[in-house]
Amino acid sequence: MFSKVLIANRGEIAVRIMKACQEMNIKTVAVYSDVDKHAPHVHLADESVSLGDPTPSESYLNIQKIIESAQKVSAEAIHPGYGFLAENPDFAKACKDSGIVFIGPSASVIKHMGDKIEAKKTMQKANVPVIPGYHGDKQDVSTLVHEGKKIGFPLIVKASSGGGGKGMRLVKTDDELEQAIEGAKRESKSAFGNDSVFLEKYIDKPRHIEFQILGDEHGHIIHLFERECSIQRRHQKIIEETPSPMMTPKLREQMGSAAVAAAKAAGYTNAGTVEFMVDGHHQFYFMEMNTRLQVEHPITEATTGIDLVKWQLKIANDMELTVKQQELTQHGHALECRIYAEDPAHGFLPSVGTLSKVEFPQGPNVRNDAGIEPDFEITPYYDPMLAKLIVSAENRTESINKMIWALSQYVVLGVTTNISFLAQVLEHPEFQRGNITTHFLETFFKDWTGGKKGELPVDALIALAVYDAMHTQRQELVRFKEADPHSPWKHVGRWRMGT
Amino acid sequence: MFSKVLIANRGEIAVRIMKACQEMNIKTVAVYSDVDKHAPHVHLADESVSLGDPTPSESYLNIQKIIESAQKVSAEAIHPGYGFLAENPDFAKACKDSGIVFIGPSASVIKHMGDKIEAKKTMQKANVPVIPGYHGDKQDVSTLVHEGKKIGFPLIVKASSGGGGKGMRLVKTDDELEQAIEGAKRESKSAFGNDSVFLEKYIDKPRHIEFQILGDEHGHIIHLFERECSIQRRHQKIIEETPSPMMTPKLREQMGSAAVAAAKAAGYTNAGTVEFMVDGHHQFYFMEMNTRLQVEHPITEATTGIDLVKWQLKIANDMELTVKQQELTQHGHALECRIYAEDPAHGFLPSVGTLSKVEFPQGPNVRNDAGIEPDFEITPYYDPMLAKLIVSAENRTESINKMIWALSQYVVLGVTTNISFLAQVLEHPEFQRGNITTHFLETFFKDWTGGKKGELPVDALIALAVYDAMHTQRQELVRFKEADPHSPWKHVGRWRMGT
Amino acid sequence: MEDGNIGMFINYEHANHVYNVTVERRENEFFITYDNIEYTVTAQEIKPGQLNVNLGDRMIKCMISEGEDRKYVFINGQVFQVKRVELTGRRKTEKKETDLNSPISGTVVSVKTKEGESIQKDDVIMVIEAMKMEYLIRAPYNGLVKKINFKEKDQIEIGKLAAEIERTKED
Amino acid sequence: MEDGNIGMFINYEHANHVYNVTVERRENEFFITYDNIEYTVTAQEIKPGQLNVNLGDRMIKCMISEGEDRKYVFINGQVFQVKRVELTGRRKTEKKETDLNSPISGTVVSVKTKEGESIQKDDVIMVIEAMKMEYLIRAPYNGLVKKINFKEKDQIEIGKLAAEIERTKED
Repeated sequence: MFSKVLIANRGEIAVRIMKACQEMNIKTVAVYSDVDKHAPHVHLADESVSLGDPTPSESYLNIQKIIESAQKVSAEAIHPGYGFLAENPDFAKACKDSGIVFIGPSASVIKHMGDKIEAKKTMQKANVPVIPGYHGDKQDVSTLVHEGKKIGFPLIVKASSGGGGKGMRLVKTDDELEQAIEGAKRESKSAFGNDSVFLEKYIDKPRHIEFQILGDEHGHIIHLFERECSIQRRHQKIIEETPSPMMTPKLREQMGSAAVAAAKAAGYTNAGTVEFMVDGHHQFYFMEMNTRLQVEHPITEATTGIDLVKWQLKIANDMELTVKQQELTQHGHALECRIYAEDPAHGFLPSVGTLSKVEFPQGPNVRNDAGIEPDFEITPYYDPMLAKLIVSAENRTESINKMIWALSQYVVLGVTTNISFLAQVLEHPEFQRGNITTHFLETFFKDWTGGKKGELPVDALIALAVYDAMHTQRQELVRFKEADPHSPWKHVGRWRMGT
Repeated sequence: MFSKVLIANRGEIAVRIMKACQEMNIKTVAVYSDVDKHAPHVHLADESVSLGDPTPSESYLNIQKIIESAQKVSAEAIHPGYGFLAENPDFAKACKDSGIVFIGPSASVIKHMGDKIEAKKTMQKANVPVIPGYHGDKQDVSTLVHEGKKIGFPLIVKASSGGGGKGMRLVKTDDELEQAIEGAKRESKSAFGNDSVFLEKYIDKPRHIEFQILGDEHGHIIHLFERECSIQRRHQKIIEETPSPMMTPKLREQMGSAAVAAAKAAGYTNAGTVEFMVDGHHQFYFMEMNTRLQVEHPITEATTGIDLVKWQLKIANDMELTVKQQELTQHGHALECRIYAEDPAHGFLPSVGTLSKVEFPQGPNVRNDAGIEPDFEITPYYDPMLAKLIVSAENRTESINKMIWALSQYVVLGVTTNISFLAQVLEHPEFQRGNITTHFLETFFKDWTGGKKGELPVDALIALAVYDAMHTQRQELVRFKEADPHSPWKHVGRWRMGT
Repeated sequence: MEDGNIGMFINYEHANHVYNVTVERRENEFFITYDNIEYTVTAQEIKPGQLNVNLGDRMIKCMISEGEDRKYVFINGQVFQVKRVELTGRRKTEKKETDLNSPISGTVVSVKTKEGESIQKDDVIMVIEAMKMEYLIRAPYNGLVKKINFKEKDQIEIGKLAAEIERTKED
Repeated sequence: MEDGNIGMFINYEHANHVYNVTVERRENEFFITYDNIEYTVTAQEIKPGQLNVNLGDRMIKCMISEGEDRKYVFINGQVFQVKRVELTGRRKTEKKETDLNSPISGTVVSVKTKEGESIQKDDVIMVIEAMKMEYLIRAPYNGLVKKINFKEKDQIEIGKLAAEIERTKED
């Protein structure tokens, strides 16, 4: 096994990876930008290397600095976590070129799966269902109209270079098609300098369901069942669960096989995720493959008992995957909530500040993956995710109840968080029934402003008054009173003077 | 479901039960003696009732005070935890008589199983193997010798009223028998005022293996597999694990069926444990039934995904046990270490004092069931168990490694604990091979005095010196220096004066 | 010197509402008045900022931390950001001007001056009683009483201007 | 007044061994000497009692808390109970007697008196150097020098009696 691993990341995922290393007796190296000098991942590591300037391109995204850091401390391998350089094929290649093991799939797999059109072609060849669509080079309007009619309606026109809804059109009927294609092309040209578009079937009641994959360097590939990640705001997952409330054993078997086929077609090794879109009729379509550890990996760990990060390390160290598909089962139900420093009542605006208090809920089957501690400052440089709360229980209902309880015990003071928002999502009757799609939040929580009325409860006033009275010295009171007849301190008539 | 439950206990088990109640939206009531006024279980409860005098008989063992407390706050049920009144049939009866639900089996089952000879007779009738022996009323020496020869050798002679090894003899051969019986009788008479003895087959390479049971009020009884609890000091378990490293699927099936048969024979309801002794040839014998929640229940929860405390509450509330035997499986491997305030290097002498620092290890599949927090005072009144550390992983080796890592992160300052001792037991090659019996500790750790040499590491000296330098004010230094030429503070020649 | 029991008026602001509270401490007991109800509680700070407040049988559990200009209160799974306000805009500095707004809602017990009268800095203009405590409105500077907005037995609300004083020019 | 850098001699006792350490602080750096080796470290107290000490590439992580008469040190999963001792039994009280035992192990640099001489309280008897610092043994009371146990350039060990002084009777 490696004797020293550098973790090219920060926050909760760096902490989680370091703890896995510690269990395996692997020394850990943290990298940190100036604002992270006193971050938990630095405190936890055996060694740490400064990256300087907090700008991501100058720190956690800077390939050269990170490779040099690893060389400086003689780390044999680098774990990229998720985000930052995790899906950057140049980084994987730079590691290899420097004789450092990149903990993840090969650079070529990352590159291939990173090109979404190429990835879909590979999947089609492997008979993995993809969303019917046209991704061809012929971009004249008549070809596009012809292809669109073949796909059927409703369909979506999307800019090839697109993002953020620009150059996108939903087409419900035949006769809207030509005009929509022309409009999308114009918008795409002006937004991205490129008028290339593609067409795709529109999915009704879409659910985001993904399958966890583990593959070794010896030809073994297994899946570790599904995760339902439909609760998203602006394509950002915030609550994930497994099993999916819509899953049937048959569909799980089909999708699991498709996921393994997809991974095999890609020549995949290490941990990865095959993301599918599932419609209201249980039709599923390959969306993309994430060639890295996923934020929501703990719910798979909670229900399968498999430690994905330890397996990443073992696989990168050329060990054989000894976990057999047929031995794997799902136990109970797990939920994850992502705790963000953001204000859900004000457009999910990120919140910055110094954390004055942090207390995690503690109890059986409550897991806290956290990158925060008291006195740590949340800056605007990086993703505002502070921590993840994972719970598991015998079934979905108990899991939801446990999560609601755990959120009610979760203390983060100093920034605004989404904790109350998460609790209210979990309490929503449609969520509790499992009737969720990727449109859930925009349907039920579009203009959420705090839910319960914003009045300060009497209990809070009582506690505040007691706190303030406790923390004001008697001498101070007397001095205030003497010096300033207008001070808020007064003798109280009811009591007698003296001792 | 109950709306309010009183927990007639303290420490980690009271905390654990309260958290289960909170998840289920049940209000909790703590009881506490004077020394526990600021204990964690009191802080956690919604309400609390003082029991006064810390002497157990005046507080946690005082049936009347506890019943009155429950009546005062209108609690509908009482959870007794383990220890104290948990296996006291009078308490179960007093609850019932007061219209309060006792969360556990009926008073008559508790009473019946509490009489060890009666319990064994019941088991024999139900074809559950018991240790061959003679427990009869005929106490003349010739009868005893005759029965002893029927049992075979080696055998043990034990005082019926016995305990602590008094009135006990190991008999290896036929010709020692008569003399041993006479000796045991004499000793028993003088120690207990009663010369009644019983005879039992002596078990070679004994392992303590127990099966968890859950039964409802509707006739369903299941077992939740085994726990191996052979690591004991003076009959006190300190490390428990599941699955047992010696278990085979066939033996598990046999013992599980025997445990269910035992529970059925006893008319058992709620959570309980059937304890067996298993010898080196995989022969197992019923030892006793614990009619309550067990200290080591979390390792069963970790591997089966079942929440035993929540089921205790549901069953006591007349709900049906919906968990089916055939659906239950064991996932991975779990270990529990009991953290005691005691000094293993000095005869496990209890250690008292105020806890100055408490930090629990945190990580995936690490569970802390704790009854301590910083500034809490450990008194000599109660059991010195502070907390339990439970970990689980894919297999026994990883579970042991995780436990060793977690123990290395476990900070309890202010009293002496057994944490280093636990780590060294886990590191022992024979433990790691799974070669354990109830004699393990006395064989390998009899005169343990701290294991590693007791020298203070240089790192500790460096840290202490830095700490002391950080926490001494410059002014103080200068003042000391000025006032007292013999103070430990000196100007250092190497550096220049001034800023 | 008197060093008996002392009470405190506090104005807490949350979400644009101001909550007017008094608190008195007597050894281990606290008497809190809000909205004309008095709460008698005992309390314990388990660790810094973590309070358990016993209100009869009920236990209020809460966590309080201090930010730069506000307090954060965690209670029943919710977080509230609360500022302590001086309604009149006064700051607690060494030298400060008193002002003419009532810091509490209460009853005018007596009015010590008349419109048209000259008044010296710190002279009492009005006495207001609220929740068994008396509060004095004093002149913030030397001047002429232009208007008195309340008379004896009137109800005066928190933040309301008690009187107007035309300041004497000083040079 | 001098207020430059200041060093500190500390004697830590653990399991009947005494460890003699010096520490000097210069802004963020600490220079610790033990057993003739100097360690240069930087350190950070992450939260009260929790120290991360950087010694070159290596990070020493440790937790320290103070009990009534000892410190608890948690390091690498082990706990050590350590007392800070005044080897000579002196207490840090307002008025205290100095004494004649060496508080450090070091070299005798000079001897300032002779056997048979009269000596006044606080007169220097011997100068001991250790780890670049000088330490003075002074007379704890007026008296007669009966015996001097070390001469110049001798090694003297911690706790050893430097000299014997017969105390002058005072009345």
